[in-house]
Amino acid sequence: MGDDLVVFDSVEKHFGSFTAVRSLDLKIQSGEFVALMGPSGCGKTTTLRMLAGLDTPSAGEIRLNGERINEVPAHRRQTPMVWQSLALFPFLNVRENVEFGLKMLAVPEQERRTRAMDWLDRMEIAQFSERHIEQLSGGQRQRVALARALVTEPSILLLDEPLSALDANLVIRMQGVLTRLQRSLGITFIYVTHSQSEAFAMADRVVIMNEGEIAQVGSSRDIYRNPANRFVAEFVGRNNILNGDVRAQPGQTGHNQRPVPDDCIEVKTSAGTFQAAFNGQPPGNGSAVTLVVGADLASVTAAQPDTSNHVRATVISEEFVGAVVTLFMETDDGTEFKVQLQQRELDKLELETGTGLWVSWDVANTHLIQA
Amino acid sequence: MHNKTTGRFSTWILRAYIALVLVFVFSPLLASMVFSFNSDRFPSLPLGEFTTHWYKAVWNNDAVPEALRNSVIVSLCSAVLGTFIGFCTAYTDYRYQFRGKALYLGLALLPPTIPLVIMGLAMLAWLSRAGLSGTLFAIIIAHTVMCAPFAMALIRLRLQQIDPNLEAAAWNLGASEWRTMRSVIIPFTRPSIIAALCLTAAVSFDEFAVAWFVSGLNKTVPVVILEILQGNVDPQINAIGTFVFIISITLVVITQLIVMKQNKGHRHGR
Amino acid sequence: MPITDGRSSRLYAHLWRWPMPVWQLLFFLVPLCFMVLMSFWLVKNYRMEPAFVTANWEKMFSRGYFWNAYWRTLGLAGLTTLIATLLAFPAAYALSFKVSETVRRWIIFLLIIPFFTSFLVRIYAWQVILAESGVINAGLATLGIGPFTMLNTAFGTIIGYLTLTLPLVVILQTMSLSQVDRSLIEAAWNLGSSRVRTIATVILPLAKTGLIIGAVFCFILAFGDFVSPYYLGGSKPPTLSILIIDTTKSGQQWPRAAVVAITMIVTLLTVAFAAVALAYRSRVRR
Amino acid sequence: MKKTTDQTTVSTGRRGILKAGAALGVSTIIGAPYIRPAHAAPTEINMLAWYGHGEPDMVGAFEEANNVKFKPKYYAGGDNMLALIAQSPPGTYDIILSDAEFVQQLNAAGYIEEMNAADYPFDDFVHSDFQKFPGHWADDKLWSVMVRYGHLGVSYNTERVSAEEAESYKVFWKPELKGKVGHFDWHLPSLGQISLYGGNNSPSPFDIDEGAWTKVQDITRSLRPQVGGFFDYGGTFASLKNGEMSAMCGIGDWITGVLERDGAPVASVVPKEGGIQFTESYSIGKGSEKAEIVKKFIQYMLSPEGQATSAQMAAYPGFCVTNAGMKKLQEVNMAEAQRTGQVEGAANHPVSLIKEGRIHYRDIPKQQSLEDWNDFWSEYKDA
Repeated sequence: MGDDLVVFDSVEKHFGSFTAVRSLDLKIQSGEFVALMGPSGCGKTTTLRMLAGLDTPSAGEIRLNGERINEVPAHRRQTPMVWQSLALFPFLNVRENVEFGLKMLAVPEQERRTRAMDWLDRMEIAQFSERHIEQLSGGQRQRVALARALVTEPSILLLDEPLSALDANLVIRMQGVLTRLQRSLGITFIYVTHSQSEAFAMADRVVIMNEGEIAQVGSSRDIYRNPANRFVAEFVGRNNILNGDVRAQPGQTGHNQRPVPDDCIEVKTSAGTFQAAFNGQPPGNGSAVTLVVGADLASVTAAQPDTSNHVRATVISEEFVGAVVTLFMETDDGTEFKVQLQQRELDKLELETGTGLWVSWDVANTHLIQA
Repeated sequence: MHNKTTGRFSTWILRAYIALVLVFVFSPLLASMVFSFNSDRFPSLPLGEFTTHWYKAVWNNDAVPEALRNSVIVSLCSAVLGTFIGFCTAYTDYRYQFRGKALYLGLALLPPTIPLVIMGLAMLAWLSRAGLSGTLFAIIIAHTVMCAPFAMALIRLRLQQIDPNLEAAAWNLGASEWRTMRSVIIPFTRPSIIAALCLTAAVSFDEFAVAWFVSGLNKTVPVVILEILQGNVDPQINAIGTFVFIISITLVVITQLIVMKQNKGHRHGR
Repeated sequence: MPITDGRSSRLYAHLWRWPMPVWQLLFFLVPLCFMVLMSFWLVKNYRMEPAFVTANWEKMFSRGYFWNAYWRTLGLAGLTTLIATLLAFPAAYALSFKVSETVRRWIIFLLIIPFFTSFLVRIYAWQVILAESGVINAGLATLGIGPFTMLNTAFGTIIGYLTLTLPLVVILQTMSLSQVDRSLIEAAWNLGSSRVRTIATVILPLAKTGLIIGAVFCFILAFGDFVSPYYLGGSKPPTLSILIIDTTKSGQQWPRAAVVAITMIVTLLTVAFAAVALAYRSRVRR
Repeated sequence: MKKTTDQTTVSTGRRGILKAGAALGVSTIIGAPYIRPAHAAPTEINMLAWYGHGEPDMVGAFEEANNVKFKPKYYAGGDNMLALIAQSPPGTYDIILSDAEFVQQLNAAGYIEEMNAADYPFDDFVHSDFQKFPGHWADDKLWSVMVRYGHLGVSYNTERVSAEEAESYKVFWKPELKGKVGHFDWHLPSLGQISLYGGNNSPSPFDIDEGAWTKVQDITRSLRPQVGGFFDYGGTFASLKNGEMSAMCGIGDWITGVLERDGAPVASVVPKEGGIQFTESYSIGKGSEKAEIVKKFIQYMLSPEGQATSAQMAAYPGFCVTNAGMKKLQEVNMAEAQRTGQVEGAANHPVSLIKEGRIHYRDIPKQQSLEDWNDFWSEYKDA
């Protein structure tokens, strides 16, 4: 595959007895916006740092443009990075910061200045070119950091949680800036974050990591709707997760004395027995499985619904974000359910805390994870 | 209400106490300045007449310009060497982890705990074996040993404030380690380097015990002062002292201004 | 073609790592070790001869004046440390909690100034101030008091030690006190603790490490100073540092001076380590 | 001079000007000696001496006349002097002023060069003893030449101690002087005086048997409660002048003489028990490359001018050793000559005092080792 810009081939990284990254295989193509996501300590930053040459792999090979770069020192890699702390040089002004990379490439002074000013212009901060870093706001600094990294026209840009220090509104604006930038430049962005909203909003492909290994690679939709394992399902926010074991195969008689439909199996959990669709070979009776139901795919009604998957639950609290409401509910056995619905739907229910309601969801929307 | 008045009263008492401490600290300094213009050879109250005689005596004292020249050479050299060594140590401590680092830092910071008389004794014993005693070089060596820990402490404090990613950011942008040292670490620590140079120069300029032991015939200003004190005590000491004070205080003021600027920059950065 | 950076990187690291150990080894550790070696040498006809005899140790350790000087120096330095710590504390407390930050910075600047003036000149000035016909007694005489003998006494010595140490102790204490979280102090007041109790139960334990470090520096400086006991104490009776100088002056008895010096270093390091351990232990307990 | 100017003109380019500017800048920073104009840099002569011998009042005229420059290192006490030489590389000191009793040791250790007796005016010496002073000659070879001397006795504050009281060392034990008696911090003169007080004057206070030595130690210890301090040269000076000390053991006119000139109420006498003589002699340092000019300097110090200068030395006075010197002193400063008894028929004429047997040359202990005395002194100080 000539199109693979970056290849991680069985890469491992140990710090003493601690394994930060184990047996990592990952290919990233030119022009892709890839997000590396996971909880802290999952190895995402180490992966990025190995690519930048700031950490050396303990085993395996990293290839850039098809060439092994394990031994290439950081300063010869042309893999500029935007840092969480931004790491702007406090003793240089804005323009000098941007010029730094060009200076290291021995670009003549005049050209350096022109190119730096071009980029400052592009990032809409040209008027601050002679200011000191400490005189800029957080968002402006962010733009300086981007300009500084991009001014050398690299084929790849590494971003290490660059937005984590900004306030919420600014984050949304900067997400737009980054996406547009990546589309217009057509270069590869590798973006490390622990925030799924950032990853899902921007990335073409999301890599979820856990304990040094890749848990799942896929598009935002894939990961959200079809988590490959329980870790991903839990990590990716608003999912209802039910553990249980298979009790009936297609055609067999289910718990409500009716036969289980053809493409379904029946699973008994502590909250009740539910049906779930499956692909390919169904897991045998008695095997442990996990059911995942997106909070936005479940609904609540006052009357008992007619569907096969429903359960009685009590409202514990509500959370409002704009017109979307999340109800936090609990069944008699203590299983927690989250249901997202529109404000206007909620108004119809006229509920108060402690109200009992029916939670239901389609069999087709019940994602099955085999253990 | 009652509590508040007693509080204010105690605040004033405490402020007055600070003033008292300052009086204790500054009375010998002021006294020596006043006596440097006083005609009495063994000054007392009431003061004698105003005179610049002692300054003239210093001016005509051949030992003083030569000692001053020695002092300047010694303090410049030991400041530069001490600051260089201090910088290396501070940077190593900031950047690298290695086995025996505690021992390494212990060695770096040990000299100030050894009394100067003992340093002088050990230095003279050793340097005279090495054939170096009595040379300016001997004083420079000894003072560098004493100065390096102070420089190390100052520069290490500044490195404490550095963004830990700053070096990596420079490598990332194509700067080699050497280049990064030149264009990132040194510019960043420059205020502390200048402060360390001034501080160590001042420390060396005023040091007398070790210099007295190892200097032989090449005396520095404080050694001349000590010899006047041991010999024909006269208020020339005050005149020299006032003069040395002015030189030293210039260095201190520069240091202080730089450090204040450094702090200010740091606070803005936050 | 990838280039191995390992070599230049190692060279780079070593360049920064080695200057200090090399210099300190050659010109600090070796001289100190040589001094230890020298303490076993002989002196014949005013010349030192390499040998391995314990005579110098036996001689010094069997002399009453050595041990007297030892305990006296220890006592004087300890007393000075106590006095300096007690004298400095109210000032440091006031600087930390009773003045504005600008004032504090200025006063600390003022306290730094003495370090850059000749200690010898200040001691000479004290001679003039403390002498029987000096400034203080002349002032007191107008009130019909005195004269008091202050020069050539232990009082004079301690004044000299304090001249050397007090500013440093105030600075170190202030640095440590001003780092104490004010909200803790306010909380203590809020809970009805009196000022004095707040100092004793809240501030002191929090600032303990800094107070101990200040005391250690004070002890080290006072223990090793020879100028104060000589020029203000009349070297009567002598301290260990004066003993060292006397011993080197008289008959080239360097090996014996080395014995005194080594005893001093061992004492200082013991005191310093004990104090640091104390400071550290209290911090852990917290 | 002309030539220099031409050369300067030739070399004046941008570089030359820069260099000159730098040189000027450096010399301004570094201090005056380098901007001194004209003639060749003076020859430096390293001198090891008691305080004051290398000061301008003593060597200025000679320096001027011979284009030399003295670089002095000062010591206090013979043991201190020996220690300083031992620590320095051989050949460091060109000229050494030593106390006479230590010349022997200097010679034994090989620190000094042989001298030629014909170079110096021994015939004119005021006392025959001085021509062949003990230790200065070995195997008929000359190693050191005496240049000045002085007498040590009771030094006291004339407002607090009467002249009659000062006639005996006993005054040191006077109850009113408790805490007011100082010691010059060197064992030889102080213990010598106390030895004299203990009656050891025959043959010398320094030649005493063990019994006498024990007695001297006991007497000395009994003085300890009276003692207010142990002082170096500077401290002795200051404490007598500012009134801290009312009497001083181990010194003489060499300290009080200076203070008297300065108007202080102090004086020194040779008490009835006798006094000690300090004797200062010049030697040429072993391996000195400047032996010729050093010889010339010693000759100058023994010339009438040199002797008169020495007698009036600012740091501390010393008697003339030549008759011509004494005459010259009377010419230039009769008052000082009279004050010190260096006029014919004076009651306190130094040579008469010696001849009357009231003066004993200071010496190193004959029957004990120097270390014994030294050790006792340390113990005494500590008491």
